[in-house]
Amino acid sequence: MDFSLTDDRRMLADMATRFVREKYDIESRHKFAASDEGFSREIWGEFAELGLIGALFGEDVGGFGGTGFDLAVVFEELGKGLVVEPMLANLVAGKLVELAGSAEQKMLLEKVIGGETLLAFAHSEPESHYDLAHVATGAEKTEKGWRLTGHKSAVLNGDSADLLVVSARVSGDVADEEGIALFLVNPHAKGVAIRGCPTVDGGRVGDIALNGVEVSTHVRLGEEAFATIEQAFAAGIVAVSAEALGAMQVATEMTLEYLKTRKQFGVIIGRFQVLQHRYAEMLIEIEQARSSLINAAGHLESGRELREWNVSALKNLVGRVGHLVAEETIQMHGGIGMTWEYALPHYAKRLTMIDHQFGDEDHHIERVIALSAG
Amino acid sequence: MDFSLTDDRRMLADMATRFVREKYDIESRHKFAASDEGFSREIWGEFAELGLIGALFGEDVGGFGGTGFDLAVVFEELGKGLVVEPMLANLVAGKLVELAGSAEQKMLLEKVIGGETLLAFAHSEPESHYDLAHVATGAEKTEKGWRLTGHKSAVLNGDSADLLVVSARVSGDVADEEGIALFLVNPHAKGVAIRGCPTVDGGRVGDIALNGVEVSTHVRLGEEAFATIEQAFAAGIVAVSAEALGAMQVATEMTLEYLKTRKQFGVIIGRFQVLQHRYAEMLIEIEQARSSLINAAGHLESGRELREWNVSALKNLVGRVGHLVAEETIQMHGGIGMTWEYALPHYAKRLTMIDHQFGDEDHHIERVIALSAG
Amino acid sequence: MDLNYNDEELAFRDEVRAFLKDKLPARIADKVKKQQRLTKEDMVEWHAILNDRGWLASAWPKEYGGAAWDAVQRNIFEEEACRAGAPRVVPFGIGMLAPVLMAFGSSEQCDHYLPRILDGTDWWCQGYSEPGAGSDLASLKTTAVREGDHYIVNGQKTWTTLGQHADWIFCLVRTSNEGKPQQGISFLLIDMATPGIEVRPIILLDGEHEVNEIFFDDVKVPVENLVGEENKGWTYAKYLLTHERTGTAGIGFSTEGLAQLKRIAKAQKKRGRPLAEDPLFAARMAKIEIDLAALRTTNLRVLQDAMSGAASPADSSMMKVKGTVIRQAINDLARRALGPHALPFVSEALDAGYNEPPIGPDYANPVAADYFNNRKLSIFAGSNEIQKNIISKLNGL
Amino acid sequence: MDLNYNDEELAFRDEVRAFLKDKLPARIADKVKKQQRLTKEDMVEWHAILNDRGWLASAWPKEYGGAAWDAVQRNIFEEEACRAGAPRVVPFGIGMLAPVLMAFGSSEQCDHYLPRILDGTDWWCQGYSEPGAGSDLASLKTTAVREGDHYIVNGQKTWTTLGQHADWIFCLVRTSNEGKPQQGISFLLIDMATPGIEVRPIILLDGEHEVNEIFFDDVKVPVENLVGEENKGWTYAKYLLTHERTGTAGIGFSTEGLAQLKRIAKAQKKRGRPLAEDPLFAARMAKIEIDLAALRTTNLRVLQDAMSGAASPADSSMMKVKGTVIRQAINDLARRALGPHALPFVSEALDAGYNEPPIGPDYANPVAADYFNNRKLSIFAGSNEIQKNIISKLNGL
Repeated sequence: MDFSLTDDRRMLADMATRFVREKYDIESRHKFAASDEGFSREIWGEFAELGLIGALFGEDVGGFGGTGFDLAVVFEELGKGLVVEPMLANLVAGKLVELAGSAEQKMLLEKVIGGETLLAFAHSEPESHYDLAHVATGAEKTEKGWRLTGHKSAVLNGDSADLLVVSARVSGDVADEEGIALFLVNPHAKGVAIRGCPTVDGGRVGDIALNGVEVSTHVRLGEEAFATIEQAFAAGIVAVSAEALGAMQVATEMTLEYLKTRKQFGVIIGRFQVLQHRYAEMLIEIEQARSSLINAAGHLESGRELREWNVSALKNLVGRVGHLVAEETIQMHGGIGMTWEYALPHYAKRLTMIDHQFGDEDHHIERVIALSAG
Repeated sequence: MDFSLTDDRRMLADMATRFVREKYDIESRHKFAASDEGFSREIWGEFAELGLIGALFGEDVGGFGGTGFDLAVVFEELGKGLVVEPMLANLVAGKLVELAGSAEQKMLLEKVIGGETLLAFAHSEPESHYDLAHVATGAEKTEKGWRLTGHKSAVLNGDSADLLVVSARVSGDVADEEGIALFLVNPHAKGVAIRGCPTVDGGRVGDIALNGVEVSTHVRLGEEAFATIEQAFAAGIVAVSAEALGAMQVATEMTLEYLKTRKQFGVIIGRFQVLQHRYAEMLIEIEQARSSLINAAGHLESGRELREWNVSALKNLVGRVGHLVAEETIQMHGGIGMTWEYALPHYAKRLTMIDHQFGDEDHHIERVIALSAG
Repeated sequence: MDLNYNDEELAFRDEVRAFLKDKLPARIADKVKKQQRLTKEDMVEWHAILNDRGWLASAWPKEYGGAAWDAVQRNIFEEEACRAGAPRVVPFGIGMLAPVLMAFGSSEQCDHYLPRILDGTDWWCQGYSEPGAGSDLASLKTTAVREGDHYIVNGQKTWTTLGQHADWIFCLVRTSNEGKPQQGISFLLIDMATPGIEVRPIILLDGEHEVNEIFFDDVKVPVENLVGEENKGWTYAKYLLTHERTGTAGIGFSTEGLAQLKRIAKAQKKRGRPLAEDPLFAARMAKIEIDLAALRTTNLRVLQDAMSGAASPADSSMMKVKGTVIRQAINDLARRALGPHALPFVSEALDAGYNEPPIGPDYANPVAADYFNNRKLSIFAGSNEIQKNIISKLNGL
Repeated sequence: MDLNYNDEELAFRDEVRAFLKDKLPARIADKVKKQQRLTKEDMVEWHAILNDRGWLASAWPKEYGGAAWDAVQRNIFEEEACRAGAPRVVPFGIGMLAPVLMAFGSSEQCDHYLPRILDGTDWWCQGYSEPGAGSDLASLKTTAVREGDHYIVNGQKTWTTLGQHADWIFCLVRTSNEGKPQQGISFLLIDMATPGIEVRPIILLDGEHEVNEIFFDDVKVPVENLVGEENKGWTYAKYLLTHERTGTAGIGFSTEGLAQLKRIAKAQKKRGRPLAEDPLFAARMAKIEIDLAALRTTNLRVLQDAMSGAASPADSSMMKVKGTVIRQAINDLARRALGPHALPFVSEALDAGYNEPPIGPDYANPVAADYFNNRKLSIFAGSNEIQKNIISKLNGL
């Protein structure tokens, strides 16, 4: 049992911390978020240079990390800066390639790691809610390959990707785990129509219509894809939960600072016992979230049951704690916590919306129940 | 819209208040609870004389009340004194007779109202949890009547009743709403074996084995019994919720008194803002419980859907608020709130165990959902 | 006890319903139901329609052109108006300034200002809060110094809701530093067109402009714009808090919000079934519905007590706390119900006339933003913490 | 980072498991698993078995006959002991008095008392709390006045756990009224057989006798029973709080409690299916299981920090709060799971040898009483409110 970081990871964390602190003030962040693509290509290039993208993938695909703890370390720091660059989208889509791709397909990851190619995973659909197996988009066999038809919604950074990983059904019913395939699709291909849109927390999503998109046989990633998607989502959950942990820490630190300086009725409001206790309760829950993150990160390379139990436990806990921290830090700030100009509410919004990615707390409590019974 | 009490009910309430205050201090209550039957026959006689039992039933069976607000008024006062006499058991069993009995059977209620005959409703079974329709006890048709076989558990005051109302199945599967019958059974009849037992909150229950108990045809109460049971339970829920409301008020008043007198760190603990806010939150919830009681009491004579929605809403809310008040009033008292000698924890215990009667908060939220969907 | 409206109350409800059906412009109701932005013109239009019927100033006495409704009638109107999708009556002139003028203003002030509120000539806003004086209002610092026939006002107000539309502002200003902080406050009416006033928007966390900062730099205000006596303004401001109880609980908003939530939960699918049938989600919704049904009755009890003079001052604090907790919980569930569709947010789609097809279900766009915006409910109008302080204080703690 | 026990730790765990399997009397484990009452003899017997193995005083250094385990080893032992149904080691002598004696007592005191703790000669209890000094310990009033070679002790202690079995009590007593209240407190060892001591039971809300009041009426205590210096007792008492972190979170108890809860929820039926499959109940259980899994890791992190000296003083407060919240929530769910069977309670059935058939399922009888009894967890040992005060204070609030 050893809970200390390795030297490599400590260095990685320090580097990310420094980058966020020096280059990623909240005004810059808003500027990047408000741009057409919703992030800065320049910053993305620096991420590549610093090796932050490489830290998300294993050595056999040109990365130098990729374990649960690598993701946790990087994304916690990104969360502190509310970074809007498409790290999460590229992590998940890249993982799919890393897990299921052929040797040739995996070559693609070098360009991802180098910052030249952006990926996105077009999976979620209008009626899928958070069900991983829900794929109504159809893949019809043609002579030369496949024809894809369907509608993908709320695809994270789906409007700026150079290449989409698209899930589509080759057999079975709409919610079957079997019969799901993955395809690498050029977003500029005929029949692909993408509408980009901002998200309420400063990100971007794409709404993607696939109208009989013809793709060739060799763009299919692996065979049966459900287990791959589950595993890539597990990585995504560890990452986004680490991001949440970073955001929680900043939000509570800002709140502590506010409690120590803001006066009401002639008294520093941090002297009010009600706020003291509610602050203490947040701290306790954040420690819980950190422990749960450690559990899930440490089991990301374990067998399915152990991995998925810990990953769903984490996402449930982060959903609950994120909600608490978002609402409490705004409330403790009062009016100022409601204003766009102040950084805090943007952390609160991000924390809240993280519960809408990869399944919310209710979705994951159900998974924990199912996995515990199994 | 008028939320004031009628003069009759005001008098009834005042009488019950006075009785509890003058005759029912906590030491007497413990003495009654610790006696063989778990209550005082003498007090019971006085309840009859004062008309408190009569207030539970309609005029056509010799009572002078029986509406939701009559029950609410009486039981709120009983709750303030943690009264252990079998009012609830006789209300529910008596309601069954009032609702389903023949003219001859209803005559029985005169003796109940007069305090001479005690009833209990033997319905719950080891595997029924809170499911009203769960009746595994069988009623087999014989030449002269019926033969009852089964096991009734946790029957409120089932060890002191002069007459039992027993539910048993004449047809259908164990959880069917159809096929349930009610029988008036002499507890001393051959084949009836009753083991009495105290409850953790100062009451008594009976564990009742029915081993081929022969009863005659004319002791059956009405025909199909499910709707009757549901309606009698609705009355029981209004009553026990009013009892809870009474107990909550006493518990919070004791707590307020304690907060105003107990010192720690040289300060009256009521000065601690955390306790102030938690106290305020209790008060708000207790007002909610009172409103919910008014809703359910006011709809006890309405049609099934309106009645049952409001009754289940009430029981859910009282379950939640009772739990809050029980835990918070003990916690705010600290050690003293943990001691037998002090009255408070007995209120907390009763509040907690009320959630175990007629269905707990989860049971009733499910009912609210089902009734809202219908 | 009787839970039902009596015949008279029912007749009134029917009258309100008929009026709303007849007179509420569909265009405006549609915006409200879709949670789109209302323009100043929309609000002014609705005020005029209500005023035509004599219902704009529902609580004012008839002599001033009010409807003189009692608390139960006002409650019925609020419920029906919410259900029909009517905009909320902008409260600053009608509900806040007017009662103060009637109670403490001169007859000249009443005669001048009240008709202009009714006919829409003056749009009022409220100048109470300051950057250093939110929940602790008595510590306000904006000064009004008497110079001849004028006060010279300097300072800054904040959180001024809809101040960008306002012709006039009623302000609490400091006219003396002697005694307790409450004692040196006066109640002043200021024309927003006076030189030296600057309005700066405050953008809220959802990107909306509904509140403002207002700066006063040597603003000259005629002394006849003082309401009541100098240094008595605190009393007048407090009067409002005890005067107006209807609507504290926001029952109408919550009822409509819950109905909308149920529509969303029926439309949203989870594993092919309506989310409304999911046990955990259904339980979350049912709990709120139960709480709201109880609060509706609490509200009616309080109104009845208020009419008979038996209301406790703690009542409105309790209604404020529980009412906002419920409204916020409904917003929270609506957001949760959307799943991944809670993320996309196109601000322009909140304006009527936006013609792009929606991203995601057509009800989705405003939901998350609305959840964030309504976090204000537990902060503004006396934070819920302040309300709990009041409740415990009134219980002797 | 590595979540798993290393080989050494695993070997130790196996050793503990083998020992428990071999040496823990089935009769005692059975009582523990059935939540029956343990007699003094049961506890003494288990202490002797542990002492034979050299494991009774797990944290003591070897020179005093301890096992000198580090925090991780102690944690492993606690987890395994709870799982096996071993009684908790009574902490008053081993875990509370002994560290104080080793740090501040004389070598004569150590040589005399420590072996007698190990071999069971002396059963100790703790005399800290007083009726007016619970969470606010420094306001204690029991006095010890020096008269020649003795102190004369007068006053009253309360909440003295298992004091009815005790041969000795270690007390905080007031020896001076000068300076801050903390400064006049001394740490005194008192033979319970001394004339003038009276022990009165306090019956808790579930009818159990586990705590006591202890009255001191001119009790003569030899001066050599003073530990350390006069008026320094507060320092010694505080030392304990920072000294002992293992077990604050009660992970072992919660783990066993959760396992028992799951057994109950599987056995209890709801509409013919195990209650464990009911969506709402399953969600309640899963939430606790998730929280406990996280707290287990928090606990291990804190232990590791403690071993490397990096622990924050806020850690044990956090563990206390969350640990008790989780234990109480487990008790609460077990009670809920029973449905109507939570009501019957036969106190005599808690004694081994009770032979009547159970009323309801055989696991049901102690459950509700246990829920009520464990409300103490958030009150005793520094109430959770006090712990939150500490946490916020350590964060500069």
